[in-house]
Amino acid sequence: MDLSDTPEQAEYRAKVRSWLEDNKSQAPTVVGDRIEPEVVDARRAWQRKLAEGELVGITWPTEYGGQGLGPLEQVIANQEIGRAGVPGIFDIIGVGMLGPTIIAHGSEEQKHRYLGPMLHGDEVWCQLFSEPAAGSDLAGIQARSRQQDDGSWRVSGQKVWTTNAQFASFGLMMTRSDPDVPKHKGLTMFVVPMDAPGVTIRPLRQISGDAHFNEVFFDDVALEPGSEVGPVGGGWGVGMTTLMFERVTIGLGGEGFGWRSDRFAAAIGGDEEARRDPEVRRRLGHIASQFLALRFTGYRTLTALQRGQTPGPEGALGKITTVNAAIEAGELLADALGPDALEDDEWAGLISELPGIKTAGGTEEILRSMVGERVLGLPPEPRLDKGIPFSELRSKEVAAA
Amino acid sequence: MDLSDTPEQAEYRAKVRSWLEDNKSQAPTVVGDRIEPEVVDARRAWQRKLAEGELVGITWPTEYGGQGLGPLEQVIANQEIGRAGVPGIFDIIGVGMLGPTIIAHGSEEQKHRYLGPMLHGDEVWCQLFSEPAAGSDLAGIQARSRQQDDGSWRVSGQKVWTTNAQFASFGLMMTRSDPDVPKHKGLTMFVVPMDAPGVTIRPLRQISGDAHFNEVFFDDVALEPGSEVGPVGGGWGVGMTTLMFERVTIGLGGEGFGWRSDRFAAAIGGDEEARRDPEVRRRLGHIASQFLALRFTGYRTLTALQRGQTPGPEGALGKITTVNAAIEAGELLADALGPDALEDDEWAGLISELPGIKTAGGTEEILRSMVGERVLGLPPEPRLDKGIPFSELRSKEVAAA
Amino acid sequence: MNFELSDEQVLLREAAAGALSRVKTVEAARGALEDQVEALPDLWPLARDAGWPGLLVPESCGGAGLGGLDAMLVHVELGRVLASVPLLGHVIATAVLAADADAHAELLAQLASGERRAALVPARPPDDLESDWTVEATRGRRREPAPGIAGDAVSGFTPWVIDAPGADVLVVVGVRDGEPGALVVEASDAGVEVEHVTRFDATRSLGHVTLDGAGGQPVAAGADEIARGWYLAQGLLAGEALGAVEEALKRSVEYAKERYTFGRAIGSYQAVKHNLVEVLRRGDNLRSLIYYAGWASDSKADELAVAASAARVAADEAIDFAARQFISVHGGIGATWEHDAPFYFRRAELSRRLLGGAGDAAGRVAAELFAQSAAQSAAAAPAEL
Amino acid sequence: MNFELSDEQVLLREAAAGALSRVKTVEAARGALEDQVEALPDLWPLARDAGWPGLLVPESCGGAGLGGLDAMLVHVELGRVLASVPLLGHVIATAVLAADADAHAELLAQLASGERRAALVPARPPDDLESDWTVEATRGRRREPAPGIAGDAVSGFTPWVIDAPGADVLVVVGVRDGEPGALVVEASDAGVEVEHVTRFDATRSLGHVTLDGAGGQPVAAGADEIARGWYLAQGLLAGEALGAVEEALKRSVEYAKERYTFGRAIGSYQAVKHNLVEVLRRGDNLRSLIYYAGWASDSKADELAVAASAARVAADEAIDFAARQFISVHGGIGATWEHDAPFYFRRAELSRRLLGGAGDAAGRVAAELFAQSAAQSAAAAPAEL
Repeated sequence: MDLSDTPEQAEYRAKVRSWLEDNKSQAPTVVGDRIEPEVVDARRAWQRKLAEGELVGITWPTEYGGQGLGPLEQVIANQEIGRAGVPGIFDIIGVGMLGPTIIAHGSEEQKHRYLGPMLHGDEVWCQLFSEPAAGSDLAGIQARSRQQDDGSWRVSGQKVWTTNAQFASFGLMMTRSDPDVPKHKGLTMFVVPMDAPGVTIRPLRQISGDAHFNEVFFDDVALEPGSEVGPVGGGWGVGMTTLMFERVTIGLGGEGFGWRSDRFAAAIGGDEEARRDPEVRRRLGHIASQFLALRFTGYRTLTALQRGQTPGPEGALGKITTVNAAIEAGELLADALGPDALEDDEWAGLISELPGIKTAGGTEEILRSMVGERVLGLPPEPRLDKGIPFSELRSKEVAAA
Repeated sequence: MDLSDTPEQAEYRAKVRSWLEDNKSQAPTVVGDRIEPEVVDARRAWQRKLAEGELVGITWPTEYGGQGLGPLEQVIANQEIGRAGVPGIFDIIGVGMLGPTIIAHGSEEQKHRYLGPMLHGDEVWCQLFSEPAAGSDLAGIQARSRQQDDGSWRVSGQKVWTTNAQFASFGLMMTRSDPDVPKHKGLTMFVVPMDAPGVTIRPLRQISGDAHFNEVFFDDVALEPGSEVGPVGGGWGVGMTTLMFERVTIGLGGEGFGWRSDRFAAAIGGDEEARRDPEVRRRLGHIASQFLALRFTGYRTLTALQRGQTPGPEGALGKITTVNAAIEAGELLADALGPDALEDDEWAGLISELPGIKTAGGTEEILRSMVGERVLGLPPEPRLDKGIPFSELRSKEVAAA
Repeated sequence: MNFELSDEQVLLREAAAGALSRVKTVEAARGALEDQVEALPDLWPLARDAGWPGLLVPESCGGAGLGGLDAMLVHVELGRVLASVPLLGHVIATAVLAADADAHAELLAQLASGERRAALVPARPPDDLESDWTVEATRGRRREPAPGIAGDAVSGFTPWVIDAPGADVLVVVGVRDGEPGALVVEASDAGVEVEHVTRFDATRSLGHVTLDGAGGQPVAAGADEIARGWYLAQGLLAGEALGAVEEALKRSVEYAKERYTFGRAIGSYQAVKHNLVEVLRRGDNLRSLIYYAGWASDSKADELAVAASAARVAADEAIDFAARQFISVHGGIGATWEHDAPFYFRRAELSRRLLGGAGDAAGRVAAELFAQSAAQSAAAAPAEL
Repeated sequence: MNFELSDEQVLLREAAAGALSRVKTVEAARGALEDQVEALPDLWPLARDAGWPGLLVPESCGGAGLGGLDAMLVHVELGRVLASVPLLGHVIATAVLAADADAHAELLAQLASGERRAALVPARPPDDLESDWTVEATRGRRREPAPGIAGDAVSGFTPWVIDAPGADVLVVVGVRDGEPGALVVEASDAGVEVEHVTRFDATRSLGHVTLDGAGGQPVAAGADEIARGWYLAQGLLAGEALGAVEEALKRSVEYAKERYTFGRAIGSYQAVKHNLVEVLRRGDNLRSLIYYAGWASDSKADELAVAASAARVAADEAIDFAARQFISVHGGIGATWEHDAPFYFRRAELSRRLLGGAGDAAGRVAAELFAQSAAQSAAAAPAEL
């Protein structure tokens, strides 16, 4: 076991560090996670700068403007960006997940039209998968697409939990193009211009009062022919690619959501009574152990990635650990510091947003079932929706409600 | 709200107390929960004495030797027996559950043959329901009964978790008389003499090393005609009656299994460091709150019983609380007192037997599903065994294993 | 032996539920968080109409002369709908004042009618490890001595006082010559400052109270009568929590029956079902402990400390779990302001940190057990000189 | 950057698993609990054949000169089958002795070959709140000063010492003039008494060690080198736990696929499935932390305290949960001696209470974090005289 760089890695790190040293004065300062428009503009400009420095699309193929490097170089870049105290790329969803999906499934025309501006932050992207009635059960989406006689499409429906929708030029949208086949089979993926007539974006306020997500409404939005990504009826497979890249992006993203035990320790240690309370100490130690486990599980994942393995479903365990440890941390901080912590600039988000994050990206229950079946090989639940046309399933549900 | 006795109850209490005062010198002393044969003999003799004092079968109809009184009189008697520091009846399973089942479903002949000796402790009874492959899913039992041409029966199979089998004269046994109908329909209940040829009893050692349960094997045991309790094929309904009386018996049984917070407090308070540790205090307070909740839920249940209501499925919540609070208590004691507590005469049982008790009488998961469906009205799991002949289900399982 | 509500108590509960059903309290909570403070309706007139301000005021002073359990039952209904009525602090203030009813008959009559509003500025009673009456710090775990009473004046600082903002009079618990004492001060007195600190849960009114030689009328009350204010507060907070838990459960169950995923109602999945049963279990235990606390408050004063503290422990654990389930059963939407669940979550998380919270209450239950166990050992020991 | 086992480590692990597969260790545990103490096989010859006694002994003294991670990997395999080999105490004793290898070269050679057997009599290193080296009381939470060393003699009492019974030499950690010290004493010395207290888990050998002026050879080792014995013990206990967790999971999963109830394999129910995934999750986190502890032990000594303590926290929580699931997945039969699960349960519950357990280890993680945080504040503060 060796956490130090190989000579090649050390060289890459030095190169990145030196570029950042030379350019970091141009980086915007980031305070908290509020996303005002002027902050977004500055972040996008900085992404453009990073792209010039070859620090965006590090794992993308060179033919699409990437660096053609491996996951470890991505991690080294992330570490150096963190060390320099500057923000990273703004459009993580585009560069980390949607771009790679288009590289894997898009037409040549789509690749040449979209990938460059995405990489440079000129066009921000958003992911239009989840719906109010299709979260955990993603294949249950209802947003409809219908092909017109001229080959163009019309889409209608509602998406939800859409990060960056309000800043996005394009969205990658999963739709149901054929409701009369079983639910995984009638899906088609599209590129949707977010400024198209009929697209309405509405912010969704979370428990904390911030609005990191949006609802997006599509009212008979016209899409030109060739907007499909991947085959018509093949949207499920395209979406799975996106989710696989999501796991990789998270796997490379470091510890949790930037919550670090040393920050908790500093906050609690400042209160002498709390610092000396055996229960507080044990709870903090327990929480810190989990964040440490995440860090070193991350190194193991990275080792596997480096050896060319794709991250497996057990990666979901990391999300469960992260969210639950962070919830425990919020509880401890509020218990140790009192009501004041609930509205604290530093901790309010941790305390108030976790209950929502717990259900984002698949509820914990869905993740546990998935890991139980795919990693432990336990038998699945009886499925009542297998092989039944989607339209029939829907009418059953409507009747029940 | 009023926890004091009505004048009638006070009078009954005085009568019981006075009888106990006069007779308690004849009671055996009980140490721990070991059940050696000589202890059993003494306990049975004392049950006979209690029966003379009208303290056995308090809620049984008078025509079968009972007192024809209500649940509250039973509780008063239990309280006074506890207060006098003497043991209660030995054959709780017989008097509390199996006798009432025979009263409800047995033939007149059975009632007159069995109830008297049961009440007086002359004949101890055991309950032969669970099987190695049919615990939570009781209707899955496989022990077979076959009627002979002369009307007699032959039974074969294996039962498990049988308390008191080694002291019992008779058992109430659930069997499968017809495997070719759906699983709840082909069951028949029998009275089985435990000394019949072909009955073998083997003690089952638990984690603690004690053997409170037995396995019982039946090898082509002959039963005379008329041994059936209730109709042939009606065994499921008879068994449900037994389980309903089990809930009543537990409901009247007081707090948990005799685990009391004041005992935990005394044990922990004896260690000055443990007593002053904020975490120990909080854990103890949390545990004690749960035992207190059980006590006062018990008073609410009793009030309902007294008003003629039957205990509902929510009674299962009490079992969940009891077992989990007791497990927490064992954990706390071992943490506060160290390795010594694991083998302590007072606490070893609490620590070592709970994991088994957690699965006894229906696993916690089964109880939660039952309460969720019957109390909250949540929809059931999809059932894959509905309406399918038992023999067909079995061959599916055998194929899978 | 009868351990259920009386017919009168059932009526009291139903009347409370009925009165509150006419106010959109959760919508008000949402509006208030969106900085439209005026969105919070003034529910005091509703409380006055219902006679709640006088619940614990003796009949001789124009009150209803009811018991602790009755007050808890009203708070169950208030908690169910997150009603923002400043009743809790008022009720516990009248409970302490009632110990010296003759001397404060006129004030009690005004408080009973709701013409004036009071709040108790409480302190934590001593336990087996700490001999002092204390109050918490604004932030962190530190405890400070309760305000000091000298003559007819009191000085000190008590933060996070429930319902202090807007109260006309404050019943201040403090220490006089090492003994607990209480003093009624006018909130408008020059020596009294109440900093309104309501936040996070807009429906919970809180104030930091600073007393600088504020003059007042002494309340002749013994240590137990003063401590009763603290324990009643625990019981009323537990009552509020029960209402919120039951509402969260009801709505979670409704949704779990309607919402389908993978072709089945989500309530048919064990993961959802078992968690909702856990909410039920915690709520059920809480209800029993509230009955215990109410019964102790009215009939068994020496068990009030353990009963009310146990109820508080169960309350905080139940409301936290229920609020989180309320959110997670509803999936992502349950974590947005579109939905009511976040307001129950805010209620849960703030209330759990008031007046010591479940941690202090659990420690108190243990303290009472240790004290009993020590007393028994002492009683069992041979008498010696 | 590479954070996986080396090929040599994989071989070491496989060899250990292979050697142990030839012994019926769990059956021996069952036999031993039935009071047939002779049922416990003597596994020391097996350990000698495998070269484990010399794992941490320098090559110059005839050992394998391997690292902490290697020792942990062997303990994972020992824990997997509940092997009753007195290796843990021996390995940590050699680790402390190795700090002064030249002076103890002959003894180390004997220990490396397994010709003689050692045990460490450890003490808890100081933390940010306690400045003393301490040992636990026989019962309860009290901590006592570590044994006192004066000249070449040591006196004191250290209970619950792992693998002390039958050891030929004891490496005793004590305090000399306020500084930590270590002394090697012969177990047969008149001033040494080892009370064999193995019980509950028959596969775990424990002794209460009383030292009454026992004479010995000093070990010239610094505070960090002595503390390393304590932290390695935490890491090895964590390793044992990981093996037990993985075995419990494997067998629980097998059974959950085979056993049917209500017409479905029980592993298809969420309640069972999600709990087994929880065992997997805890085991997986534990494995990462053991790698961290091993890596720190071998390459990053200043993180050993936090790494080994974190591993211990994760270990105790994982093995407790895994053992209980092992029982409950198997229904009633899992709680009887017919089944192996109870022996894993006994292993879990006893081991969790040794050497401070998860509670002390978690406190230690916090202590290290607080100390770091204080150091950073101090570093950030302007230098002043």
